[in-house]
Amino acid sequence: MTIVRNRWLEIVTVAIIGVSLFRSMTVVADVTQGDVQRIMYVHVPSAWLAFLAFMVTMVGSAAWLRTKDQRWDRLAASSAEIGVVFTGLAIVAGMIWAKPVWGQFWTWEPRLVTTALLFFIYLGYLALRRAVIDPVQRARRAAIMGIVAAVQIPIVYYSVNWWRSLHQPSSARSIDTPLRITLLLGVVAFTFAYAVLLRRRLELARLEEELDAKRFEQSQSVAGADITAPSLASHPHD
Amino acid sequence: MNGHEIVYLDDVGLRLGNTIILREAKLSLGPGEKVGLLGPNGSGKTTLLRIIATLLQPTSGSGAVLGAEIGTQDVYEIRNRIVMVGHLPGLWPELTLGENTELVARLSGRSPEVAADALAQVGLARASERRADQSSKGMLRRAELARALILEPTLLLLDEAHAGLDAEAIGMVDTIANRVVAGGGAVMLVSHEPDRLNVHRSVQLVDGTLEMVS
Amino acid sequence: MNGHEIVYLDDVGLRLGNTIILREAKLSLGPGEKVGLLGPNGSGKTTLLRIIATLLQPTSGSGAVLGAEIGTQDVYEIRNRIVMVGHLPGLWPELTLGENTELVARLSGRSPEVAADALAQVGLARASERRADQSSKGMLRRAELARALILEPTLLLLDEAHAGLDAEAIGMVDTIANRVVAGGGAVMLVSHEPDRLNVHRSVQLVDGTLEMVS
Amino acid sequence: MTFWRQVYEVARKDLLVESRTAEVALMTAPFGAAALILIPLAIGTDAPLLSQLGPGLYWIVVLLFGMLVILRKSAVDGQAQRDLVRLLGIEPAAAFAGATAATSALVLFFEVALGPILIALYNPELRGWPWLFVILPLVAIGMGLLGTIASGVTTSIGTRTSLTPLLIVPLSLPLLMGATQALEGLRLGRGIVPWLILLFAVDLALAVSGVLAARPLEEAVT
Amino acid sequence: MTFWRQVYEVARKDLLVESRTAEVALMTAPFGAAALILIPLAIGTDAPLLSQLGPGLYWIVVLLFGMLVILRKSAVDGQAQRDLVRLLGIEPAAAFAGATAATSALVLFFEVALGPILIALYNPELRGWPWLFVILPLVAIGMGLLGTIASGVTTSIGTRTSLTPLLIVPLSLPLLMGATQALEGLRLGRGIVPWLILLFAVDLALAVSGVLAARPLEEAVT
Ligand code: HEM
Ligand SMILES: Nc1ncnc2c1ncn2[C@@H]1O[C@H](COP(=O)(O)OP(=O)(O)OP(=O)(O)O)[C@@H](O)[C@H]1O
Ligand SMILES: Nc1ncnc2c1ncn2[C@@H]1O[C@H](COP(=O)(O)OP(=O)(O)OP(=O)(O)O)[C@@H](O)[C@H]1O
Ligand SMILES: [Mg+2]
Ligand SMILES: [Mg+2]
Repeated sequence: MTIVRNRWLEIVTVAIIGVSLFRSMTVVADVTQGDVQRIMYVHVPSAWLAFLAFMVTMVGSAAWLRTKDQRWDRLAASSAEIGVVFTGLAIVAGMIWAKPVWGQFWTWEPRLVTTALLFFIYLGYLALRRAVIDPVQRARRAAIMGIVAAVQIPIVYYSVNWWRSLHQPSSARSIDTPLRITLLLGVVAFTFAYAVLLRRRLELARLEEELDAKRFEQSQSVAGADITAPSLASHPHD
Repeated sequence: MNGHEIVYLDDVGLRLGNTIILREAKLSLGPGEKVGLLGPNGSGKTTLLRIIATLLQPTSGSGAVLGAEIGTQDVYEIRNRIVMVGHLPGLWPELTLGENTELVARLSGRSPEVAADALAQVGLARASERRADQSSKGMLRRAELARALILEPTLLLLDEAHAGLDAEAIGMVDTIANRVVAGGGAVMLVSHEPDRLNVHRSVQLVDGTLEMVS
Repeated sequence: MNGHEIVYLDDVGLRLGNTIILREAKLSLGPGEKVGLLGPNGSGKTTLLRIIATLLQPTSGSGAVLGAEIGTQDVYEIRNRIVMVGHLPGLWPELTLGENTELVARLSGRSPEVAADALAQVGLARASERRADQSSKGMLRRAELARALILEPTLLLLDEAHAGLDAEAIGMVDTIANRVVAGGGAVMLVSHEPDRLNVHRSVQLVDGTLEMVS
Repeated sequence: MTFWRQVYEVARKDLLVESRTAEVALMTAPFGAAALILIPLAIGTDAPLLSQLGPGLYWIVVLLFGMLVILRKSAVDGQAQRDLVRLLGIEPAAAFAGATAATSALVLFFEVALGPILIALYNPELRGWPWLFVILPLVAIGMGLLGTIASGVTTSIGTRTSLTPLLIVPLSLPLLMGATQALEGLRLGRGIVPWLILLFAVDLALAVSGVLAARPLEEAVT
Repeated sequence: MTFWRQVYEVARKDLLVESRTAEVALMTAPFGAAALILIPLAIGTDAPLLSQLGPGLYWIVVLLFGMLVILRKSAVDGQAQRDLVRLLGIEPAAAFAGATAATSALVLFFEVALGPILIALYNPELRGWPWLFVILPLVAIGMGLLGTIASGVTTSIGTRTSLTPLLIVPLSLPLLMGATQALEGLRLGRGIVPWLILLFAVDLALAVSGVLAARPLEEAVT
C-alpha cells in the first residue's frame, strides 16, 4: 500500500535523473577541460546533498531533544547515513576529477579539507550510534553530538578558509549558461533522489521497528521470566 | 497519591532494547515506612531501585519521588535527599577510604569532620588510610554505609542490603535504616533472605509487577 | 602432609606492601572434604582463596595444591582441575551468557554442547542470548556456577558462596559442591552465614591465622 | 552549596585522583616527548626543515596526544561513581565545568611540559613568545571542553577509548588552525588577533554547548 | 588440548570480543585517517614536501595510533577474567601467542586501511610496492608482540592507558627505522634486504622474549 502511494515520487525522481543524466552527457563539453568536466554533474550535486543531509540531521536532533519522539531520531540517523554516503561520493568524484585537472588526487584546498573532516565527523556520529544499544539513550547522545557537530561545522569551515585565504573563487557563476542549467538540473535530480532515499530509509527504519515490535509482541515476556529455576537443584543428591 | 508519599509509582513500565523489565509496577512508600523488595534473580529489583532513585527514567507510567515528578527537571532538587547503595561500590579506587568519605562530605557541602566520624561509626577508623582498591569487599560495603550516616537521607535504598557484611557489621543496616525511619524518611531494602529483613512489609517483583507479600 | 591432601598449607604468610595479610596459616583439605572458611571483613578470606587457587604466591611458608608445590612451575599442570568463583564475575561483558560459557568449554578443550547443557542446568537456557553486561548480578553468578558444571573440578573454591543467588538458585551451591565431594574432590566455601553452609567443618581466619571452628 | 563551590569540589576531586596516579605527569607527558623525538627519525633530520616544521608538529602532538589526557583513568568514573555524584545533587552543568577545569589544567601542564623539548630538539624561532601565555590556555580550555563533551557522550560505552578520539579529532581542527597559524603569524611578525578570536570563539561555542547539553547528557548516561 | 589449539582459541576469543565492538574498524582506523588529514594542516601543505614526508608520517601514525589498537577494550581483561583463563590451564606462552596473533591481525588491518588514504592524500612514490606484502606484516607482528608484552607488564595497573604507550614507543624504534628505511630504500631503488632483516630480527627477538617471559610475567600479575 505504502509503496503504491510512494510511487509518484519515485517516478518523478527517475524521470528527472534520466533527463539530468542525458543532459550531462550531451550538453556541450567544457571548452578547457573537455569531457572530464562532466564529472561536475555528479560531484557538485553530491556535495550539496551532503550539506542538506547534515542540516536535516541537526534539525532532527534538535527536534528529538524537544519532543523525545523517536521519529525525529530516525530522521536524524537516516539523513546522516545518506549524508555520509554522499560526502564520500563527492570526495571520490572530486578526486577522480582532480587527477586529470590538477595532476593529483588531492590538494589542501579549504573546501576539500572541510569535506574530508565532515566525513569523519559524521562517521564518528554513526559510530557513536552503533555503540549505544538502548534506543532512547542512543537518541539522546546522538542528538547532542548531532548539534555540537553542526554548531562546529561553520567554525571548521571558516577556520580552514581563513587559513588559505588564497582559495579560488567558485567559478560556478562564471560558467556558461547551458552548463549551469545542466548543473542546476543535477542538483534538483539529486535532491529528489535524497528525498526518495530518505523516505526509503525512514520506511526501512520504521519497518525494522515494527518488525521488532511484532517480534516483541509475539515473544513478549518480561526479562525475569527468562530466568528459570535451575534444573540442577530439583534433584540435589544425584 | 495523597501528596504525602515519599515514593509513589503508578503503572511504571520499563523496556530496555527489546526486553521488558518492568510493566505496571505500582508502589507507594510513606514516611516512616521500611519496606523489603523481594524477587528472583533477574526480576528487576536493581533496576527498580535505580528508577526510584531518579537515575533511570521509566518508559511508561508516572510517579513522584520526594514530591518531584519523575522524568521532570524537578528531580535535580531532591536528589541530594536520596542515598542508594548498589551492587558495585561507589568509591574511587585510587583514593583511600578516608578520602572517599571526605569526598562525599565535601561534594555535598558538609564538613570533612562529619566524614571521619561516620567512618569511625562503621568501624573503619583505623583503615581510613587504606586505598579502596586494596580493601576487601566488606570494607567497601561498610564505607558505603558511612555515606548514609553522612548524608542523613530521607530516602534510603539498599541493594542486597546485607551482602558482604560480617556478623558484626550486619547490625548496622538495621541501625541506619531505623534512623532514617525515625526521622520521617523511608527505606527500601532488597534482599534474597526475607527473614533477615526487619521490615514492616515486603513487596515482591513478579513478572515485572509488584505484589504484596503476606 | 601425607601426600593425599588436595590442599596443604604450612605456615603460609603473605605481606602486600606494608600490610601483613596472612601469617602462619595452616590448612589441610583432604579428598571428599567440604570446608567452610569464616572470618570478619578484611580478614583475608578472599586472599587466602586466591593463594589456594595458585593465583597468588605467598611470601613465606610452603604448601601444595593437588600435588603441586605452590610457587613452582608444577602448578601449571594442575590448574585446570581448580574452579574458583570470586567476588567479581569472570565473564566478558560484550559476550552473551551463552558465548561466555561456550568460551569456557572451548578454552578447556571441551565441546560447546557441554556449555549449553550447563547453562540450562543453572536455569539460564532462555537467557543465553543476553549479553553479560545486560544481565543481573544473580544471573552472572549463576553463569559462573555453570563453569563448575562444565569443568567438573577436583578443587572448588566459592567466595561468598551464596551471594546474589535467589531462593531457587541457592540449592545449586550444595548440589555442585556435593558432586565435587562425591567425585573425591574438595570444596571450600567462604561465607558470612555459617548456618547456611552445609559443611563438614569450618575454619576461621583470625589475625592472619586459621583456627578451627567448633 | 553554590554552583561555583560545586565546580571547585568536582575539579578538586578529579585532580586529587589524578595526583594519586600522576598519569599525565609521569606517563602522558613523557609519551608526548617520545613522539616528538621519534618524528624526526621517521621524516628525516634535516635541521632547517625541522625548525620550520617544529611548531606544527608540536601542536599535532599536543592535540593528538592530549587525547590521552582526556582519556586518562582519573577522568573515567564507573556507573557506581556516577550514580553517587548524581545523587549528591551536583548540578550537571557544575559537574561539566568542574571536569573541564581539571582536564584543561592538565592539558596546559602537558603543553608546558612539551615546550622545552620542542625548543631543544627543533630549535624553532621564538619571536613574540609572550603571546604563548594567551595561546596555550585558550587551546587547553578548548581541548578540555571538547574532551569533556565527547567523554560525556561516550560515557559507559565499552569502546570509549577509541570512540572519543574519533569524535574529538575532526572537531578540534579550529583549535589546531588557530594555534598553528597564531604561531606562524608570530614568526612572520604578522597580526595574530584573528586567530586568537577564532580560538576564543571556539571555546565560547563549546562552553555554551556543553553547559546546555549537561542536563540532557546526564539523563542519557544511565 | 594442544598448544596450538590453545593459541587458536585465545586468538578467537580476542577477535570475537573485538568483532562485537568493532573498535578497530569503526573507530581506530577512522581516527588514524583523520590524523593523516590533520597533520599537513599543521606542518604545511606543500605538495612535494608532503610526498616526501608521506611514508614517514604514515609509519608514525601506524606506530603511535597503533597504540590504540593495543589499548583497545577487547585486549583488556579484568582480574576475574585473567583468573579464569589462568585456571583453565591455558599455558602462558599460548595465551601470549594468541593475544599477539589477534593484535597483529588488527594492526595489519589498520595498516592496510590507512594505505589508500596515504596514497590519496600524500601522493607518495610507489616504486617496489609489492614489498609491502612483506613489510606490513613484519611491522604488524612486531607491534603485536611489543604491545602484548607491554600490556602484560602493565596489566591491572590502573593507569595502563598511559603507561603502555610510554613503554612501547621507545622500544618500537627499531620497527620504525626498519619500516621507514625500507620504504626509503624502495623509493631510491636501493637494496632493502638489510632493513627486512632488521624487522625480522626484531620480531624474532620479541617473540622469543615474549614466550620466555610469559610464565614469569603471569606470576607477577596477580
Ligand atoms: C563540500 C564539498 C564540495 C563542494 C561544495 C564542491 C563544489 C565544487 C564546485 C561548485 C565545483 C565547480 C566549480 C569550479 O569549477 O570551481 C567544484 C569543482 C571541483 N571540485 Fe569540488 N566541491 C567539494 C568538494 C570537493 C572535494 C572533496 C574534492 C576532492 C578532490 C573536489 C574536487 C573538485 C575538482 C577537482 C573540481 C574541478 C576544479 C577545476 O575545474 O579546476 N571537490 N567543486
Ligand atoms: N541494558 C539492558 N538491556 C536489556 N536488558 C537488561 C539491561 N540491563 C538489565 N537487563 C535485564 O533486566 C533484568 C533485571 O535486572 P536487575 O539487575 O534489575 O535484576 P535483579 O532483580 O536486581 O536481579 P538480581 O537478584 O540477580 O540482582 C535482567 O533480566 C537483565 O537481564
Ligand atoms: N594490594 C593490597 N595491598 C595491601 N593490602 C591489601 C591489598 N589487597 C587487599 N589488602 C588487604 O587485605 C586484607 C584482606 O582482604 P580480603 O579481600 O582477602 O578480605 P576478606 O576476608 O575477603 O574480607 P571480606 O569479608 O570483606 O570479603 C584487607 O584488609 C585488605 O585491606
Ligand atoms: Mg540486583
Ligand atoms: Mg572477600
